[in-house]
Amino acid sequence: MKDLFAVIMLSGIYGLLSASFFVAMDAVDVAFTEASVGAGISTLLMLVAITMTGRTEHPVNHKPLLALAVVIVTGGLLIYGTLDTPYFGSAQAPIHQHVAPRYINDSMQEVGVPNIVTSVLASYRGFDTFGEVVVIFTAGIGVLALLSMVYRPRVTDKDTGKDTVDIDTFNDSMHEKHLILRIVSKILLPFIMLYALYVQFHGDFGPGGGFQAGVIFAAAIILYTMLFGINTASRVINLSLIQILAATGVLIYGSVGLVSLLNGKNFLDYSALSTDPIAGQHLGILLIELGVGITVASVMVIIFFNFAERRESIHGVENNAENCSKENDEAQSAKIP
Amino acid sequence: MDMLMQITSALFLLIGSFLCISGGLGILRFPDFYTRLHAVGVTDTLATAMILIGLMLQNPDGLVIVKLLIILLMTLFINPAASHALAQAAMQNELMPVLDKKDTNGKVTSSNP
Amino acid sequence: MLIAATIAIFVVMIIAITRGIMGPTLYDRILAVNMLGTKTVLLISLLGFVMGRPAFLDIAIVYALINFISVVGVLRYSDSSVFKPLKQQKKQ
Amino acid sequence: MITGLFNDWVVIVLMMIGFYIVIAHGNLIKKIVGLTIFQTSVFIFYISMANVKGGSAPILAEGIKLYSNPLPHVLILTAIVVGIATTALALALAVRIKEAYGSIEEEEIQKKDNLDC
Repeated sequence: MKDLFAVIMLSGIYGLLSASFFVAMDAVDVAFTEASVGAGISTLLMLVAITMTGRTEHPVNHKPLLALAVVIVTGGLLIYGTLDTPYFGSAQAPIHQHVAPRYINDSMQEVGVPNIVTSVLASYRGFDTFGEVVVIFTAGIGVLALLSMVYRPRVTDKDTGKDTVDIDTFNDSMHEKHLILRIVSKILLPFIMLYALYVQFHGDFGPGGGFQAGVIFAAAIILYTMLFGINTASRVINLSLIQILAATGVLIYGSVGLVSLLNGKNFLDYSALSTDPIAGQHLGILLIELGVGITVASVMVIIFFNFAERRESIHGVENNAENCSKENDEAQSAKIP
Repeated sequence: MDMLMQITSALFLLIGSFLCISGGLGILRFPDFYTRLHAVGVTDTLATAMILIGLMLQNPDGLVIVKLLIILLMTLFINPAASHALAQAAMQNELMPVLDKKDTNGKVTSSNP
Repeated sequence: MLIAATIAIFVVMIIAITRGIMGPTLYDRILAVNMLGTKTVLLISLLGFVMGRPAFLDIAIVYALINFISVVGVLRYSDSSVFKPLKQQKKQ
Repeated sequence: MITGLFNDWVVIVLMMIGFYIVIAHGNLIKKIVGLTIFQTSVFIFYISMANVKGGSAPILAEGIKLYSNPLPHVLILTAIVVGIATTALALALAVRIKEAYGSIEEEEIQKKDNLDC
């Protein structure tokens, strides 16, 4: 398919389907994450990206035979490799013998949290999760470094009071068209945020936790940004504050680990946080989930804002230049009209 | 009483499934975008409501019913709004409906969304 | 009855995917995605009941929300000026 | 007997589709879509591995004896969020490449690079 828009819509469908597959496979937490990430945010980011990079794919010149051969050989080898793997759903598979029974049987006594996924995520494998959070933070910094050059002058614009003009022009162009959407979103926004908080703090007992809550919270802010425009949104949300918040989340996580280290236990061993080990575990899990949530939400907001800012600057300032380059790209089709 | 609940719930689920399938037939068979949107937009909301009410009757437990109600309310808000916005966007980008050939006043119908 | 409803929704989902792949215009695809999203909400709540743990309705709520957000986003960015010249070319 | 392995085969088919898109297409955005398909196939592999027949979701409740394995769920949960962050990074790179080279087709980029040298 040469139309990248259709490709992205189909990949959105793919995300929805894989999330329902995860529900059918009992992986509710994973389905939760995939629901908020795969179906919503990734589709949106790809869409914003193709509005900047152009919509059509050029035809491939070289023959795909070599690639096809490589793929078929690799696939054949992998299928040969699966012949020794355990059958689907068998309880005797090696994966269920090693550490999993301990997590399932002992986590209620040791951690005191009914959701085993949360207890493994936050307590048993807390150090892994710390690494993941740092990776997300680094990705946010990377996007910031790649795309953030244009919006600095904009900030000074805002200080001199030019932004009201921007908002007015934006209203004329886009907002009047979607009046009903705007009002419905206005009604829904507080509930989305409230629900994100519920997911954040209910993660011990049901599906949910910091990762999911962060993404949902960011989705609410993204909805606001899409409907009311970047300029309006950057008045409400202070971007530099969000950048600080992203770092704060990682710092909360790390300092919880340091506190337990200073109290004479291992890094991220929460039983050092309180006299009662179970209460300490609860406190520790709550704190690090908070850190994860803050980091994920602010990194997602940073990523989206930078994409959207970059897009606005391309389409607003260099609209003519962009059209010219597009015409050069599609020289054959542009010459006809 | 329990039996009655079960039967009512089954009835609601049946109606919901029927509406779903009719919407599916509509999206597959209808000739152009606007008629497809009509088929989906109308049946989707009602089918969701029916199935969710059927589920509510299945399990008369406090929290579950509240959650189902939240989903129901959200669908009632979201679905019509999304359909409306979709139709409006299609209209503004000059996607013309397929009209009958006997119909001569095509211009009037297309300029009045 | 629950299982019958699940199967019905499954069939409708397959139909929606067909429309998403065929869809001549971009709006048909958006419509297919929207419909698939609604059906996924229903499917997940039904699956929760079939598996006997209806506490998992949280996921369905998230779906309803995210589905709305993605439709809004798609509409917002499909209005973009980049897409318009292409569409006019197609018409000609 | 063989049917017990169908989940692995579905995963491999998906994986190979993603792999093919990555190596056979020149458009960078399409390559990123291929990478996401590859990624999701790995997620599906892990999650289907964690499933136990007759088991239930790993949230402790009364009256349920058999749970699915929670460990792969944890790994995949974090991997999904990390995956979206890295995808965003890749998209940002694609946008910058488009700005620098005026194209996101692999061949045109290489042509321009060769001209510069």
